[in-house]
Amino acid sequence: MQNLGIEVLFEGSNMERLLGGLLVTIEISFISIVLGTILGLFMGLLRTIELKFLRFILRLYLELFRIIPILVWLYVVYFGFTPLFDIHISGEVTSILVFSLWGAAEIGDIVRGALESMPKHQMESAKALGLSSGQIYRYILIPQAVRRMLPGSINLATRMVKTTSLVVLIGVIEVVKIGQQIIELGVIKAPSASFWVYGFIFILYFLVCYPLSIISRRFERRWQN
Amino acid sequence: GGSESNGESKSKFNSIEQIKKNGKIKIGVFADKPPFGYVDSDGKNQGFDVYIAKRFTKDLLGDESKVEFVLVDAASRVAYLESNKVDIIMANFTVTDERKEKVDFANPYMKLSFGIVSPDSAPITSIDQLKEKGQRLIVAKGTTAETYFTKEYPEIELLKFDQYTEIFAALKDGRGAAIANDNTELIAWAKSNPGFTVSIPAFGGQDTIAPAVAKGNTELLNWINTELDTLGKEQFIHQAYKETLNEVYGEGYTDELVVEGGKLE
Amino acid sequence: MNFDWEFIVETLPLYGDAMWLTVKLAFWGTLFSLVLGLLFSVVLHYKVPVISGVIVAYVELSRNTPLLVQLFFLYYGLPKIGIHMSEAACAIVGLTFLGGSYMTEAFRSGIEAVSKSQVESGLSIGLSKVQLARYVILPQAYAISIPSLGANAIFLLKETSIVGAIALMDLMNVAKDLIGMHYKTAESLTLLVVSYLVLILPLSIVLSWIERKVRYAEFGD
Amino acid sequence: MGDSRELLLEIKNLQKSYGDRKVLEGIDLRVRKGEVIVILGPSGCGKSTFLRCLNGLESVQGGEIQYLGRNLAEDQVDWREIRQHIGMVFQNYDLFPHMTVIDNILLGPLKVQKRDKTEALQQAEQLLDRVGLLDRKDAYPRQLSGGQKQRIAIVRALCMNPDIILFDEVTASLDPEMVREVLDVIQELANQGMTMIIVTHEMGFAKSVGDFIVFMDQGKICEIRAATQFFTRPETERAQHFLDIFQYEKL
Amino acid sequence: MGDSRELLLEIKNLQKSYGDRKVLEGIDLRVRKGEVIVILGPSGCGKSTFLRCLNGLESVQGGEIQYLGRNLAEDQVDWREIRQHIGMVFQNYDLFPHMTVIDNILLGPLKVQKRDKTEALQQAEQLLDRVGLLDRKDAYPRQLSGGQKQRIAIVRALCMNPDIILFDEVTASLDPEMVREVLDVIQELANQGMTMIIVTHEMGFAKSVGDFIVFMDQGKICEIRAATQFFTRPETERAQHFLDIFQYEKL
Ligand SMILES: Nc1ncnc2c1ncn2[C@@H]1O[C@H](COP(=O)(O)OP(=O)(O)OP(=O)(O)O)[C@@H](O)[C@H]1O
Ligand SMILES: Nc1ncnc2c1ncn2[C@@H]1O[C@H](COP(=O)(O)OP(=O)(O)OP(=O)(O)O)[C@@H](O)[C@H]1O
Ligand SMILES: [Mg+2]
Ligand SMILES: [Mg+2]
Repeated sequence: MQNLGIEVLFEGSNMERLLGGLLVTIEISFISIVLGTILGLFMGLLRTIELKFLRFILRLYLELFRIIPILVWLYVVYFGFTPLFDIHISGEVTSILVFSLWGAAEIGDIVRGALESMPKHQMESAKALGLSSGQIYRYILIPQAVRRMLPGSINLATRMVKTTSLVVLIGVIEVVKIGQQIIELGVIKAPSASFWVYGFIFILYFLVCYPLSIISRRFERRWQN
Repeated sequence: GGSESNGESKSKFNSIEQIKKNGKIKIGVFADKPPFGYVDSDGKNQGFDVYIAKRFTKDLLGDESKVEFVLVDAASRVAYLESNKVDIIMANFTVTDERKEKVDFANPYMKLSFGIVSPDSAPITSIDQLKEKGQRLIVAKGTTAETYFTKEYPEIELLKFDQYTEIFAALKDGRGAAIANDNTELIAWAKSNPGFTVSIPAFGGQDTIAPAVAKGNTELLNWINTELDTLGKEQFIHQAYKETLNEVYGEGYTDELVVEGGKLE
Repeated sequence: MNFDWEFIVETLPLYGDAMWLTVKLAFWGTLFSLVLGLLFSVVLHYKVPVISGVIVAYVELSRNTPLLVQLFFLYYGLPKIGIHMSEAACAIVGLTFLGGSYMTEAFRSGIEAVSKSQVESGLSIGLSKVQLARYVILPQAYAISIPSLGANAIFLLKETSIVGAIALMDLMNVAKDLIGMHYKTAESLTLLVVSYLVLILPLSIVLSWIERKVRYAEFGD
Repeated sequence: MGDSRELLLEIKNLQKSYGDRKVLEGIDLRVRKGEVIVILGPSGCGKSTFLRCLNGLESVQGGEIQYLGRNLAEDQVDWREIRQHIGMVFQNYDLFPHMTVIDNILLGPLKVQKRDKTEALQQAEQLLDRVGLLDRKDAYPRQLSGGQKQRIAIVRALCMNPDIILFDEVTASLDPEMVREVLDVIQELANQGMTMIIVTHEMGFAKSVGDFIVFMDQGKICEIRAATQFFTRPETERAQHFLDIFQYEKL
Repeated sequence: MGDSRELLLEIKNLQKSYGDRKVLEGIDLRVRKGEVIVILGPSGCGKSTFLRCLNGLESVQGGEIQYLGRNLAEDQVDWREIRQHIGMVFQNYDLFPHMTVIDNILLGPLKVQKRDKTEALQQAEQLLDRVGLLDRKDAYPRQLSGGQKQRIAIVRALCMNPDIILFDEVTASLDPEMVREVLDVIQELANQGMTMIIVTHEMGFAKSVGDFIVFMDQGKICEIRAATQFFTRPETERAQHFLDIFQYEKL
């Protein structure tokens, strides 16, 4: 190993391509988070309704995502849905679908948690002022719940970004896949390419996720005071 | 056979008319199997399969840029066809009976058999060597080589990867004693990787490689067969060999690999 | 959809082996993570200079990168600088690298949840620092941490679904392999999902039972 | 009880259970305009539950709550409307933490009573001034001491212009000085003729502010007497026993 | 102060700051064997901080704490040893929730003092009996009421056979009946000659249990007087003002 091999990162359009791959990762996470949040808000509100059957269904939905690994879900949807339901979806759409549904389940749980963690007497003193249920949600519960939700939601976003690394395994061309292509081409010229490329991707992920973690912790701390 | 599709699966593939209407055809190729299918450092698809696929596109849609290459891995090639994620698979797809049950193969454009590549420092010259304890044979998941060894030599321990990138990296890192795969693949790789030799060049009979379409897509299948016939007249596959494979294999292998006009001699 | 039951019966032993491998990897990964977590959390709690900083950096790095990339780096990257590990070793090291940080956080929040007044009333009856940790802080921290430790164990078990990427024949990889060889997509995926349910569902039920017990009963019976 | 004043609230044979457990077993009480009624009794005897029933926070299993010609113990009561007339202040100074003091106070008048903003603001400021907290009107609850929060909670209830205010141990989690500043506010309300029902454990305050003392035990009213009489010569032994708890001189 | 009794603790010019903020500014106090000293004063005046300094829970910036010929304000004090002689009970009944009552009590005697198990157990049971909780000895803290927990906490401190016990608002978070049962225990200790320093907000109790009242304000001692004199005729205006807070009759 005369040369370090790190040059492989800067050869041709390699750096550009890797960053482009990262963008795919970020795009998939972003769309999923937005869709998941919208769905999840509804789901969270539904989960506070005292209806045994509804609660059971929504709980089951959440547990299915908690018990079965996301990678398995990606596979099931990607390869299983077509023969079953006769629909054709690409790897990207599969990932967005799976991540959004997963996000909805988790956000739903965060919303429920936030609403239920609201001290009971907040609700009562709002009632004692004569506010209607709708007004209590609008002025008292939801504004406070949103604050409580923030750290958990951002945390979930971090997890989603990390989990998007799996979409390479269902053929989506994102940062890891592009890394593999670069390694393959560089085999002769840069035998140690895999060390540098995977190391670099490792750092890329860190650079995306770490700021999110920090923000989430900020909110958490602020909320505690 | 239109009778077996029973109408219910009619939407499982695109008709030629549909493809023309869309103005693009989706062809599944490898991204990591030079010189047959790979992505160059500018991110463009290149290779023998790709070269032919582009020509198909040009003849079908009038412009070779109307192809959308879908990068597939070996194990999921059938699934890509079944779920209509591609119209044609041209990812060095070896024709086997099992696969014939799931997809429809057109006529071949290439032939090959299995080979084994191993490091010069510890060459594997007979399959029996692999039966020894602690010797692992590296294969790619979903390849004919995997099926062959699983069936014929269940006692050999296999180390299975999704990607071609990974099997070669694994051999280099000393994770297994040898790689078993299509010999074409291995010859190409060994040429550019000093220290490794194709120590068993051919075994397991001769196989062919052909474009595949979704089960029942007779229309597209027929079109491909006609196209191959036409291309045969201008010796197009030979040209493809010259453009993409020559550099790796040299002239010497032309007759070993090329199938012209869709017909074996 | 016609199920090929014969195929299912034939491949069942493969899933059995894979499940066993999954369990083994998760077991060692969790065990080592627990050891790391306990060690690191105590170091963090006592704010040992330098080492604490290193641990904090490790925790951040581990929590903010995906396991898949960690594994690829360990498996394909490290040999290039002369570090070779077997597939299983890579998987366990990867799981430990990931799980260690989660367990550290779990233990640490357990320790922090023991109130200051508990510590003070321990001090006021003359307990030494070691006695305080042994009789007052750790027993409570441990009980408080149990739910998150359990959740982490399940998390690690689920994360093993990725080790197929480095050629280990875990559940995920077996299913994928069978699909690739026999094209029995529906059967293989069904077996895959069922295997994970069989593996994780009981664990998750036991965990939520423990969690409820800890939350509502606090201590004792 | 003085008969001269208008009868505001009449409770007859009120029954309340949680599941099988009877918590209130036949409460009878009449509250006239301007009266200050203090409820005393050991922990768990049902004082809070009683107040909560009057405010519709708990459902009732039997009896009547007559208020302005309506029976609040019946099912189809519009509690939202009633609660504008019967205010309540709780132990845990339940201001809404995400709103400023003035927003807390104005929420009811503006959103529930749909009153004019300028007019409501004017009243709120006047009331804040009366409890000495006008300068804190843009503060958030977390920036206030416990006693200040509790005074704001009282202003919030007052600003709805209720007929009656219920106070449930509003000083239980406060330091003595703060207890005093809150109780001073309540005392002033009493002097101005506000009708109030007060649950408290501050005997001195109960004696000084109450017109009548209602002594409860185990879900029943044992004794209703004028405050001055109750503290010097309670009728029942239980009440005497209860009062003894607060007499350290007898040790 | 009575000079006849042995001097146990002598605090001279004690100084304590948190950062720049002076919290105790020169406290002087002598505690003789068998004396009960009650510390009164407004919130934040430094009462808790003072007790915590005596127990080594806070470091001290100046002055002396003379105890048995040693100066506890110096650096190399072995607080573990001292704490066996100076016990402390806190506001939030801090029993260890994962241990039974008896294990809570025996932890100190067995692990710190390394006493014989039978002997320690015998003493613990005797003390439990005295506070009327012998039958609860195998219960866990969460199965006890606040008042019971606090009585156990006192037993836990007593079972170390300390020379002095410090009480910091031990009844502040209790209901009145429970306040009484805890204070009764402390009163009994006083009658038996235990040396104690008590911080409380219960004026009646302070008057009845204290030999001397120490009135603090803003980190200083304003007044030390015999309990009976303090409540009838406090010397300083500040003390008078403080006492007024508890007088509702004057409203
Ligand atoms: N939600 C509930 N479910 C069941 N029982 C309850 C509930 N709320 C209160 N109780 C019981 O009802 C009884 C009366 O409670 P309540 O809170 O009215 O007493 P209280 O007189 O206000 O006591 P305190 O002085 O401690 O506040 C108690 O025995 C209590 O345990
Ligand atoms: N850890 C700390 N850091 C900074 N300041 C503190 C700290 N603990 C207490 N103080 C301050 O020291 C002063 C004295 O506090 P202390 O708790 O001793 O008062 P106290 O007399 O016990 O009051 P209370 O009656 O409310 O218990 C207060 O002004 C308080 O804000
Ligand atoms: Mg109550
Ligand atoms: Mg204090």
